[in-house]
Amino acid sequence: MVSEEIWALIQIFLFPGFFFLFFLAFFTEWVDRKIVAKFQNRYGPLHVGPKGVLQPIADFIKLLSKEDITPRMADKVPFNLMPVLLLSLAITPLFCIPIVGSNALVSFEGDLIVIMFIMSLIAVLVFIGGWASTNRFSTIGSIRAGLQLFAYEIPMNLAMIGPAIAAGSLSISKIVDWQIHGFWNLFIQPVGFAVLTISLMAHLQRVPFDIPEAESEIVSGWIVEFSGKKLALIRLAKDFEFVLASALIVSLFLGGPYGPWYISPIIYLAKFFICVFILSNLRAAFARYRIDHLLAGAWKYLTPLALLQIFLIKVLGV
Amino acid sequence: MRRSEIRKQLRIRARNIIVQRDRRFFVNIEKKDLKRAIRRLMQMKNYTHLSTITALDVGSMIEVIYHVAFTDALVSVKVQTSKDEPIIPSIVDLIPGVALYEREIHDLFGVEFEGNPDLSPLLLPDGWPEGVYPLRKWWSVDRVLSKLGGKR
Amino acid sequence: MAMEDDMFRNLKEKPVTIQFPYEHVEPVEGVRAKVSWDIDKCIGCRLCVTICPGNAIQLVGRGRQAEIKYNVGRCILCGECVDVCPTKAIYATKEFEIVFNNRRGMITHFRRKKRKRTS
Amino acid sequence: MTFEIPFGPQHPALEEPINFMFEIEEERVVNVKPRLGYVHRGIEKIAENRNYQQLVYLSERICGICSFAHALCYSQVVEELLDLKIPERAKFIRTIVAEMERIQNHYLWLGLTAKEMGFETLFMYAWRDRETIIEMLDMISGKRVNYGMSTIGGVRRDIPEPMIKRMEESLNHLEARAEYYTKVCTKDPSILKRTVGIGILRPREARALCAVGPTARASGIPRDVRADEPYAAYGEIPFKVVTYRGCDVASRMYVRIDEIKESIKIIRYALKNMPEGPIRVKAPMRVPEGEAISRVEAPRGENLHFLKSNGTDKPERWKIRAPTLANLLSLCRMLMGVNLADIPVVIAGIDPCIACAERIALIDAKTKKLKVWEGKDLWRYANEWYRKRYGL
Repeated sequence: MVSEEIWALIQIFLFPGFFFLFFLAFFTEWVDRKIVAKFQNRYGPLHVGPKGVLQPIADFIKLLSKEDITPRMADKVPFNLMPVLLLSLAITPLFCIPIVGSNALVSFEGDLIVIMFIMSLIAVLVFIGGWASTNRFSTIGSIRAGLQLFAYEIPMNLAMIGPAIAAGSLSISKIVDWQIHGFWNLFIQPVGFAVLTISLMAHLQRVPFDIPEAESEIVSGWIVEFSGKKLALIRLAKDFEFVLASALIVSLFLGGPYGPWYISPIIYLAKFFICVFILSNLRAAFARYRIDHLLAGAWKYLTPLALLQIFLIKVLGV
Repeated sequence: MRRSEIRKQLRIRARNIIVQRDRRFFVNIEKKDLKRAIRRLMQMKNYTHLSTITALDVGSMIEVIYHVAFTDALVSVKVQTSKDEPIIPSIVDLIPGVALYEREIHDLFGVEFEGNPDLSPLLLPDGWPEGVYPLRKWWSVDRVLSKLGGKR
Repeated sequence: MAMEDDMFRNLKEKPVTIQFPYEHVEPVEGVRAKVSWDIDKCIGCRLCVTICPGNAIQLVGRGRQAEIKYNVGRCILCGECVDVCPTKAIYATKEFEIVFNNRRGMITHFRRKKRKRTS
Repeated sequence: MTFEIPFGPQHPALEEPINFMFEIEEERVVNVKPRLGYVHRGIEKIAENRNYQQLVYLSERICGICSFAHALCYSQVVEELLDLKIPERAKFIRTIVAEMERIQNHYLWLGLTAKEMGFETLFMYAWRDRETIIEMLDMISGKRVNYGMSTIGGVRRDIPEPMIKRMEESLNHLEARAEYYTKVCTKDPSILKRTVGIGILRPREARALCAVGPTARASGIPRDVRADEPYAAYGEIPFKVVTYRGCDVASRMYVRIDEIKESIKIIRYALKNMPEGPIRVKAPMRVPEGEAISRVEAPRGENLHFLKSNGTDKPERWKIRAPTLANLLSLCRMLMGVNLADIPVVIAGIDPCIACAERIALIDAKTKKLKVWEGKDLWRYANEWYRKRYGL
């Protein structure tokens, strides 16, 4: 009995738990920066650690040591609370994602719904954070973040529901399990995959859709007043969101991990970094769209396509 | 473009038109004729745009030169106004694109352009003293330096 | 999306960035950089002082006893003084990475060595 | 609800300080007021205390990017007063360097505009390719910017035979890249979304507001000093004036990319037909009394220098009109009704160079101080300021 508890603690704090996830978040940021740099014919991070692998950690520590400024006009409580909440909300869903075998640390019927809920909550939190800092640029940024939520959320959730309908379960672990015994959802729902990838880019606020924090237009938007420790936490939370996005794609569409316990994490990570590569490639290949382009595109194309995908699954019964 | 064409168009005496070289004409006119002259030049064929307005400090007078560009020439219309009462009719209503040039000259030479709706400072900092115009000859670098107690 | 082909080609190629403090680019032939004096050839004609656009050169003293005071901080590296010098006392170097910690370090004095008096 | 948004003097989308006060209504601009004056250097006043030779270098420093255009314009205006006949070969070298500067500037512009659109990859690529042309300029003149090539009476350095061979290789590379960018900018959906139909300037408005350079040419007005009033060797070189009728940012982009190709053709022709001979004639220090005007087509548009001399070795008045000042009102017109997100792209569209546009004011009269501060002074000042502010 005791050894089982220790095993559970190890799982929560070390291997697929906190330690591993922190490491994965920093490493993913490094991979992302390196790939984009390579696409753009530059080096990317280079000097901290071998090939600059420790650069994200160094950035994080540096930001922690910086002066933390709260603007006089800001709404203090939400402004100070927002980064912490954002980070905790960004980590939580990762525990529902199976990494070793097809069983996640926290797995129950309906955890997909919880993840959807938390992802919307993150966007609302971004809105609150930008609004609370009462800067003109951050106000515009947070308004844009709110508008963006209306654009991408429905197609994203519809695309996430597709695999659940196919598997007949709302638990991510069961969806992964179903894919291991049948086909990957990528092959039976390619449209859903595309819609999910695009919506996740919008959720992550990465380059074609980095509208709420557009650097050249509104000076990094809703983040503009955050500094020091708060900025460090926000940056880390964004890394976790990125991990979550890739992990969701892997779990819902690429079959997740499979095989015995010692080989499944490796397979999982391989798929994970393929997703990271795709997302990084998309980041390098586009100019920024405008908010009205995104809204029009999401409602004209993404939502109907996601609905069509669900319709196809129901009719064909695959 | 030839001297006679300009003379005919502007209806002024030939000695007021100086042909410096091929494509370069300087036209001396009175202040009251300025608007009419610019309007008539604009009606000539090959007119492209008004390049810029230059102001000069020539002793007791301020000379304002309008460089009117044609595809085959550059006609510079010269107007003089006294330093005590530097008022010149504005041509913003004819060519809206000169608004900034007029504001620049207003800042640096203190020439009032009658009819320009907005002559607020364009280049000089806020709180610049009234009646100090940095490009007039009175305002020499040595004078400023001696006032500020610096040295060359 | 129109640039995908170029982006994937660049994945294989080496980055073009030059990591400056560790890698250096050789200055081209005839680069315009800091100048220096061969003070013994100087005849004190003041031509370089007159022509210098940034007033970087000063002549202290008179005639053949004069010394040159050259301020790199004001020098705009145009090389006019090299062209104008009648005795080729001024020559161009290839030193273009010019950094100083304080203002005094920017000023170089070119003095003649004191000759031993022959009796 | 209208609210005012300050844009600049410090803003990541602007390379140089200028202030625009926007009145925004539902993310659309309803009014805009520009305010200059943040980078005044007093060049026109300094000029009254420098001799003509020194002013060549001052004119180069009016603008870092179109430095040769200003130096060329200034040299021409002094040559006209001196009545100097400059050698044919010098004219051709001037043309070559001017066109190389145009290529360099247009690549820079392409990269900056891509950055304003959030397209980092195109920004990196354009600036990487710009390196090729900068290396060529470095090879010819010995400097990467502020080339110091033009001088009164000719040019300072020759282009020898072995250099021409290397230049041709680089030109081929640049031409291939220009073709590639044409493809990218006409095909890429996200670029088209951000540029087509944005920042409209109708030809009638462009005429009335005296727009110059690529801004005017993108509105379908063939206004080009090189063709209207050939200077240097442009009279002997065939080239066509690129115009587009789109009146929007996309047309400004295509005009500039096509001008790169046209400039490459001009350089090739000039290199092939360059006559032999001297490159410089000697110019006297004193300039006779008189007035002269010179116009040059800088990469950003028409550049006008007016010089009045009084018979000494220092000018009486030197007036500079850089292209950005001429285009500023057109920019304000373009910005009307534009979406907030498109403001940086539209501003980048005219290729603004604020330092060129303002050169005049002198010393801030309020501070009454003329003192150079070193690092430790600044450190002390900052500490004192904080101490006073927070009562430490």
